[in-house]
Amino acid sequence: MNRQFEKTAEMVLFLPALLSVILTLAIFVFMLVFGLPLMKGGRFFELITGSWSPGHGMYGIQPMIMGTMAIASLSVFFAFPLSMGCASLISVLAPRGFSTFLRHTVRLMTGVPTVIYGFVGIFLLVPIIRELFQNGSGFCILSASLMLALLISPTMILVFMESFDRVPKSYLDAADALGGTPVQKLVYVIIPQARQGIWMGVILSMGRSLGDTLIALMLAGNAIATPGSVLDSVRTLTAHIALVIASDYESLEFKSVFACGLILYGFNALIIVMLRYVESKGTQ
Amino acid sequence: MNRLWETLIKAFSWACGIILLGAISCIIGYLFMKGAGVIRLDLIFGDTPPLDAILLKRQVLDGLFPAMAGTFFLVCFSVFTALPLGLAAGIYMSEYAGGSIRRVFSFSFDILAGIPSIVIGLFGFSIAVFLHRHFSDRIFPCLLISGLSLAFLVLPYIIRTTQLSLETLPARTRLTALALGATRFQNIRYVLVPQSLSGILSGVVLAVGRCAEDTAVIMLTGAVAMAGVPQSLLSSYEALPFYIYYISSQYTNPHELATGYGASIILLGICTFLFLAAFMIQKGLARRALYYP
Amino acid sequence: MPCTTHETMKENHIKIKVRSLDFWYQNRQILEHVSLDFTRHTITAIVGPSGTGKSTFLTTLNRLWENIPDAQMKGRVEIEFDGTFRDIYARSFSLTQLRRSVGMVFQTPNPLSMSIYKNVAFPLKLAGYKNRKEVGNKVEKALKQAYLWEEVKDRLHEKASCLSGGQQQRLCIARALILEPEVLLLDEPTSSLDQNAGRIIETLLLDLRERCTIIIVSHYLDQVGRIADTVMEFPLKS
Amino acid sequence: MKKKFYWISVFFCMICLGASLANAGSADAFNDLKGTIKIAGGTAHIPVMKAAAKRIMTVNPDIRISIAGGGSGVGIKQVGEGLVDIGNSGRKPTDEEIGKYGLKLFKWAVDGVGVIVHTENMVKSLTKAQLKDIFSGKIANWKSLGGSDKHISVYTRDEASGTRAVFWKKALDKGDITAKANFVVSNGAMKSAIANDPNGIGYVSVGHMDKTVSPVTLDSISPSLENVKSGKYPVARGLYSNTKGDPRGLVKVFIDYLFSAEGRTIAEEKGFIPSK
Repeated sequence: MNRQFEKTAEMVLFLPALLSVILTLAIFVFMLVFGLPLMKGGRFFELITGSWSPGHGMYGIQPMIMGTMAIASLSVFFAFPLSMGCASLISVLAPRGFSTFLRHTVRLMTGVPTVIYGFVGIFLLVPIIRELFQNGSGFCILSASLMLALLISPTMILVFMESFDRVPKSYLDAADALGGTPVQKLVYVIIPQARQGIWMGVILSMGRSLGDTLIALMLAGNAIATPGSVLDSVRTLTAHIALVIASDYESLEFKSVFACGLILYGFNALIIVMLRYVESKGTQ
Repeated sequence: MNRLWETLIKAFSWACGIILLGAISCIIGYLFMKGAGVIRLDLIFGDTPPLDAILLKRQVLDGLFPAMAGTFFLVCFSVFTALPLGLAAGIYMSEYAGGSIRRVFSFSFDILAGIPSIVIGLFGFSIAVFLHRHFSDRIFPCLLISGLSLAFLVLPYIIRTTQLSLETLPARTRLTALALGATRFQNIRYVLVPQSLSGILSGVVLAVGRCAEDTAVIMLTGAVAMAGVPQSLLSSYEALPFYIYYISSQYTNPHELATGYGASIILLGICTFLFLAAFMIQKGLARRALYYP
Repeated sequence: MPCTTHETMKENHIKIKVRSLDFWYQNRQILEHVSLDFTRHTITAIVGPSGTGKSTFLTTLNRLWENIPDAQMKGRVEIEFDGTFRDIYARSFSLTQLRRSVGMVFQTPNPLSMSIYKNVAFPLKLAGYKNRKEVGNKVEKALKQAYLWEEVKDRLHEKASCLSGGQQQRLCIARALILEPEVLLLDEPTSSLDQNAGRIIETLLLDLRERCTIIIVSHYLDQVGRIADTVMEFPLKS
Repeated sequence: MKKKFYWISVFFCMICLGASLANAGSADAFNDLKGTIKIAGGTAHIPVMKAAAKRIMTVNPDIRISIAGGGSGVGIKQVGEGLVDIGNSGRKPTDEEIGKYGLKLFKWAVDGVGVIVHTENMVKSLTKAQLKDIFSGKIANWKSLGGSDKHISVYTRDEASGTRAVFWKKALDKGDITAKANFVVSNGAMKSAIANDPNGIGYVSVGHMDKTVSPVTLDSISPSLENVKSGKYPVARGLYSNTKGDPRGLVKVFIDYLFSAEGRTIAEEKGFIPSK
């Protein structure tokens, strides 16, 4: 009887786990099935390289892919040095009190709602960008990536910090014993030792910025054009979903939303695989 | 390395710290500067007496109350849906899963955790359309669909926190009850789960924050500009983050814009409160915060 | 170990028979071909340098090693219950029954974060005892056997963690005794305690010899001299 | 313990949701009625819908009206699919749409679509040809139109928008809209975007125009209510509320309300021309 109960308990715990796995697959399958009409007959290539012009029967999402890439990479480009600086400050350079203060602020920042970054961005950042560059509306790649950089930095800083703190104390003592300054310790000992963590932080943040909807939707202008400069207005895959969801369910336009979903799913899977790869390399 | 370089690196780090602090204080300062003036009771209740509104005797037509109520019901529904599933799956992963099942499941949870919320929203939306077509025409994007989608969104976090809290228990705690003749399940129920409760709870509080904050999912699955306090799981609803998003582009007069700032401050307050609560519950928060997209 | 020759002679007094036991942890062999006998109502001390698999050996007697990842075992362990030797690794043998008949006490005291009373009564709860009065009696008896009753009888419902280290360890012994095990395994039970607390536990063990077969892993040769009837030195030489 | 807490909380939620169902009140045509009306679609309609809904719900708290945007395409599609009770559109549904879903059309106001710029912009009049060149991206600087030397930011709406459909057909003569144009999701959003962007140009429902933006005359005709009413301003359209089949019950009362004296006053207040 006891054994029977144990078996049942295991089953009861197993089913939700299985359900969650099925859910992961179901999301993929849904995107695939709904997006299929656009991709049939080898048109997938056309879809991801073509441009968008529903009036002319063109549903390519290449401009959105480019827009997503541009915003995501630019935001990581901004966030990376910022995060390195802050993480170094917190782990090594700052006096204890300030370091603790900064550490708590960074943690707290991970809890700030995305929509608030977007809201303030519209009324504070966009006019500044518009006045500063005198070119365009201010709703552009630059505005979105700056805000996004601020959004992803806390995550990046926390990962960096954790990997800095994991450097064995004996290494640090060795550097101290040789008369190294804090900066030398940072540059020659900590950063080389924390390489794996730094990679993981960058990849993780890249994933977050690829998947973010609101900042791009609210600040990037949503124009359907392949970007030429950072002051151009662009539309990301995520914003495209949010904007086109409202159209006719039968239309090919609507189906393109699922192609976007599929590509975002793919990006995500790629990010996870990369994370795992970096992680496994580190533990070897 | 000469002195110049050292000074430069130091200066750079300090500059980064100051930029980060400056940026976040700018954002919050700006919000309060613009919105502090409207933080009054009538921001929430309009001209309806607060007690009547809370007891649902009268509708609030020009306050944030319906949006706050919508967010409250949404959070309750999705967390209570995700909690049993997430707990069970987390326990399974930590205590039972082994070998290839463990690898496959864990990979799949990583994927699920990383899926952009808009894609989850899209999934929820298509489920609603699918159900509407094939089952009942009473189903359309609504509180139920949003709640389920948000539950899908936070499910992997609850699984991960549960799993992590259980796995980090020291071996001696793990073996105590077993050595006394506890079965595997008794050990989980009487020792392991109670011991890791604080870790699990702080994860749950973070999940609540995430449900309250998310906009991308609900904008696809049933949040609307005006709906009043939701009457049932099958009705449309208003929500705080969606209201902020909506006002940001569609305000028609300065007063509406000011309520947008007010709503932002309230949402920020709620999220900060939840975050601090989670922090209090468990200090070793860093790891989970990393998986907070 | 040349056990086979004496087997018939000692058969009547033997409680545990271990035969050709091999143990690996993470593909490293810890125990090789161990064959041992343990005599009933005696205290057997296992001594030897650390890393020779003493603690591991204890866990093969109550199958606790099965909860340690990356561990593997081969061999046979038989324990005498009700006059017959039973293979504890046989499929038909209930694991929980085994753990209830073979108690174990660890190096560091590990009371659960609940009250003193609940800690001691915990194994009864696991075994499904419902009668409150019976549980109360058993708790009292176990605490008395562990020399703890007088010290805690007035504060049974306080947290176990406010007891001293030695008291906590005796609490763990009481907890192990409450199901009246026939074998008691102790893994360096005094090594985290001061000398006085250690001495109390030694006396206690000598007393307990009447009730069960005791196997103790110990680092202290003087302690072994004071209490052990038999001494086994690891690593075993075959 | 935890389980108990869980169920208590669920129970509490249910009570809260349930409690709102059991109230009462009364007045006017909505007397003794209760239920829900779901409205979605055209964003030009939203101010009128909101005002009407507020009045109705103040008088009768048992009625729930939910209002969502999305655009005319969404309104037509959702009412056709039965997802909402009333689907608004800022363009006349096509015959195909009417036939496919069996829509009933109620045109309760006339509206125009006018071009707007920032109040500080010196350009106040454009010819149709200039307008087309601006929206197709051929003219990219305000200087050549008599304004300051600033890049023009074009704002447009998505394909589901009825305002866009009307503007594209009647003002741009179905000409191209540049791919570099910024997208906004509603009439309200268009107005606030232009109000904040000194170099912006966009088009919005005449009813939504106010002091925060400047209207631009098109071939010397200003997009005012009078000109729309008299037919002088060419970019005019009706505001429709559509139902699937004949409206019944609460929905019918609501549509009737839009045509009542009170409803017409609301439409006028919000800057539209109520139709008979």
